Amino acid sequence: MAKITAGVATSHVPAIGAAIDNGKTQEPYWQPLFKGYDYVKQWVKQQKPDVVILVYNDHASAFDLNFVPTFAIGCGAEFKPADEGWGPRPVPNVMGHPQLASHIAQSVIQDDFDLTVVNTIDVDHGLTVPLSLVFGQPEAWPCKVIPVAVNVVLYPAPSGRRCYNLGKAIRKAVESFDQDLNVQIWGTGGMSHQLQGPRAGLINKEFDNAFLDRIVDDAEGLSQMAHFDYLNQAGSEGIELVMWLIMRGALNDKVELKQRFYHVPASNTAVGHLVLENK
Amino acid sequence: MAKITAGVATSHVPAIGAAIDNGKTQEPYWQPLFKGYDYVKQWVKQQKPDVVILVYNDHASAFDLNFVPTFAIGCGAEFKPADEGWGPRPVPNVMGHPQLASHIAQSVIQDDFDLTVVNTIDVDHGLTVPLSLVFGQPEAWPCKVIPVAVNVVLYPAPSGRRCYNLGKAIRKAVESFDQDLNVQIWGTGGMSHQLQGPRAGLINKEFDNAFLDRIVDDAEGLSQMAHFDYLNQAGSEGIELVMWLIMRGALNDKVELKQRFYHVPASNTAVGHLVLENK
Amino acid sequence: MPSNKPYKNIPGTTVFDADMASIGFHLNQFCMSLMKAPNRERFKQDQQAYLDEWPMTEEQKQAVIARDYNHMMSLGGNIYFLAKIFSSDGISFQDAASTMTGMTLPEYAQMMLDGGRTPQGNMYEGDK
Amino acid sequence: MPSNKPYKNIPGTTVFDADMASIGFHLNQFCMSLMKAPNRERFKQDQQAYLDEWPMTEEQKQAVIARDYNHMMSLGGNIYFLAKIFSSDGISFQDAASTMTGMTLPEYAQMMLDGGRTPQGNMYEGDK
Ligand SMILES: [Fe+3]
Ligand SMILES: [Fe+3]
Repeated sequence: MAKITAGVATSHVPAIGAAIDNGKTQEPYWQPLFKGYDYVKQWVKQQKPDVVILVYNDHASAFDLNFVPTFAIGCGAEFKPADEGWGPRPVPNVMGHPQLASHIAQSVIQDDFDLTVVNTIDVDHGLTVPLSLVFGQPEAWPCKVIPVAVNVVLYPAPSGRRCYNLGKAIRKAVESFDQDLNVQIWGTGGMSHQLQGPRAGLINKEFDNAFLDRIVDDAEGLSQMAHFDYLNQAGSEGIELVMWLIMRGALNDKVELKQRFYHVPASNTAVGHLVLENK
Repeated sequence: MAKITAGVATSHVPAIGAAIDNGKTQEPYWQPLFKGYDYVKQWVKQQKPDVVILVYNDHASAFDLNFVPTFAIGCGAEFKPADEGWGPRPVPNVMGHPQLASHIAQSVIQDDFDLTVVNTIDVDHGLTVPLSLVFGQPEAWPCKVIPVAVNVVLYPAPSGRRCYNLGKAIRKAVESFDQDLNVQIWGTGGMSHQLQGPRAGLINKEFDNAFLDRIVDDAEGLSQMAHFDYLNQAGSEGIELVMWLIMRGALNDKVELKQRFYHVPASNTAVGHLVLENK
Repeated sequence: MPSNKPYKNIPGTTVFDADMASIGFHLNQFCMSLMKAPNRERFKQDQQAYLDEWPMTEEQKQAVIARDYNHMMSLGGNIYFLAKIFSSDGISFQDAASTMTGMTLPEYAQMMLDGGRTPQGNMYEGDK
Repeated sequence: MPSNKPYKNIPGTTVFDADMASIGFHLNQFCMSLMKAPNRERFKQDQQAYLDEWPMTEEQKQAVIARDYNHMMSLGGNIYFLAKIFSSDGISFQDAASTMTGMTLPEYAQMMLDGGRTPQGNMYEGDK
């Protein structure tokens, strides 16, 4: 049967993608950040996941204000990088896993999670930057990817509690899929940041580090945090951190922390990164 | 404050719309059916709803297989009748209530119903035929309409239990909206029918009449019915009846039955119709 | 895929699940295109050429040309999408449904007037 | 509308809720159109003419032409949609964000290098 073996959390800042694409990762500004991802690059080569369920938010690339799904799962066979105004990122197309994705959709819908099933959507930096951070710049991504897009654009996003419970439902779905697949789940976005208004540039190290502590050992408690607290303390765009709870909910209660990294700044954002293995 | 005062259930068979649009309602085939709607036409003139929350399913008009929302709520100001292959139905555009619709969306999403928020979509016979049955052929529809579209096209639809609970969440949302509005909620689709395959034409009067009984007095119990039972007993398209449970969940536990009507056939379908008032 | 699909036991019925949707994706998207009047016109003028614009299988295309709705459904067509084809042909849901039953239109219409196809003997009665 | 919006108390911050989405709908849809290269070209050639193709208010159009992002946000622009404008201009998120703060680009960049804008004095501390 399929099994979720590990989770990865990472920011998905577009400037990180630009740095990779333009060969700037060893510049003084970027070098300390990319060093923090050396571990996961080696780790994933040993883990050899067959499928990554990649939780991210679309940033007005695939979805405009005509359709705002709270949760959308990509069940298509192939996803192209979106043109976000600069042309599409020069990265390989993302290959999906239609069978597992549909299986997950059917399972969690029957567990009362009202997903929107999408076929193929263009995938923006929210999804492709994590792939680049973890896999580098290969000719083709080395595993299948199931995009799970979460609305954090139009208030209200789903709650942390809702996200955490969706993670549990996804785990249950994966474990009832009768192919032996090594599945990882990644939660992306965040950490504290604000891209707009007079308060642009907000970074809250205390909040972020408490979040990094609690998501490992007290995820249930952390999932109770209200929207207001994310917005107020971690910035208007800090609400993205609810997506990490989908990843965490899909893992065992007890996990092994293999990597923890925090770095400021990447453009306007505090970068956080975790690697968690199921014990 | 806004208040849900009543619910209406009705089939939304496209042939009914064609009969109205082509002046055939007094033909022998149709006359008994339309007689069953004489009551609600008078009733609604006395009720004077400000807004109708109209639960229906899109029939591959607004949504194709690229986007299949489990639940979608239309928050736009205006909705046009869809061209379903015959040209759009010659009925007035449907005027929405963006403020109440958005309020409902925000409320139920925070109650863990993962709606897709849509702005404007073309509305097909699923929505416009009930309007025609209840309001006739006016120059303009006499109230605002909030479309709530439910996926019954791609298996699995949301469960009856899920639909019933969404109804309760919608009611809670309406009651927290601080304008005095007289709101009705309509559940449409069904009753038993099968449009496809060798079993096309299936009608199950026993199932339908038991459903009409139980949705008034035992909705909680009825909401436990499994998908299989709808599909097996009421036809592949009979699954639409789960949408009636959204309507019923939004009403009081105890309701007054003002009208009950059942008629076979309208094209391939058994027509059912209820008018329920909150006591 | 779920390891069991109890609904496959329901006689004379295809439930449109993710597997069917996957097989029929392009067939159904072709059908969607017929919602626009100019496309209906082009399709009427040369059906094979219009179908060849879609990455459908040849079997799916032939089923469309033959208006064999049962066959289209077995190849992943969903009835609401296929409805765009018979709407384009100017025939009703009732007419199209009757072609799937092996009955003539008058026979099917009479069956509906008489109260519809009975559930007796037409449901799955066993364990799920 | 909810009868209270506690998030309006958060300093220097506009939360993009349904009311803002309603006000800014066409502004944001204009922004979406810039995702296509031909549209970016046409916009660059004649901004007013391109904007006039959209049912936006004149105030929204002027805010776009002025690249006044704070003003656009007060008129319902969402930052991820507005990003299509500054991407079209070839400037980064960091550059655009700095224009909203009243700081120069070097000042803003230095603030970020120094660890970002502090939360001290920049959060709502009262009752919700
Ligand atoms: Fe993001
Ligand atoms: Fe329907």
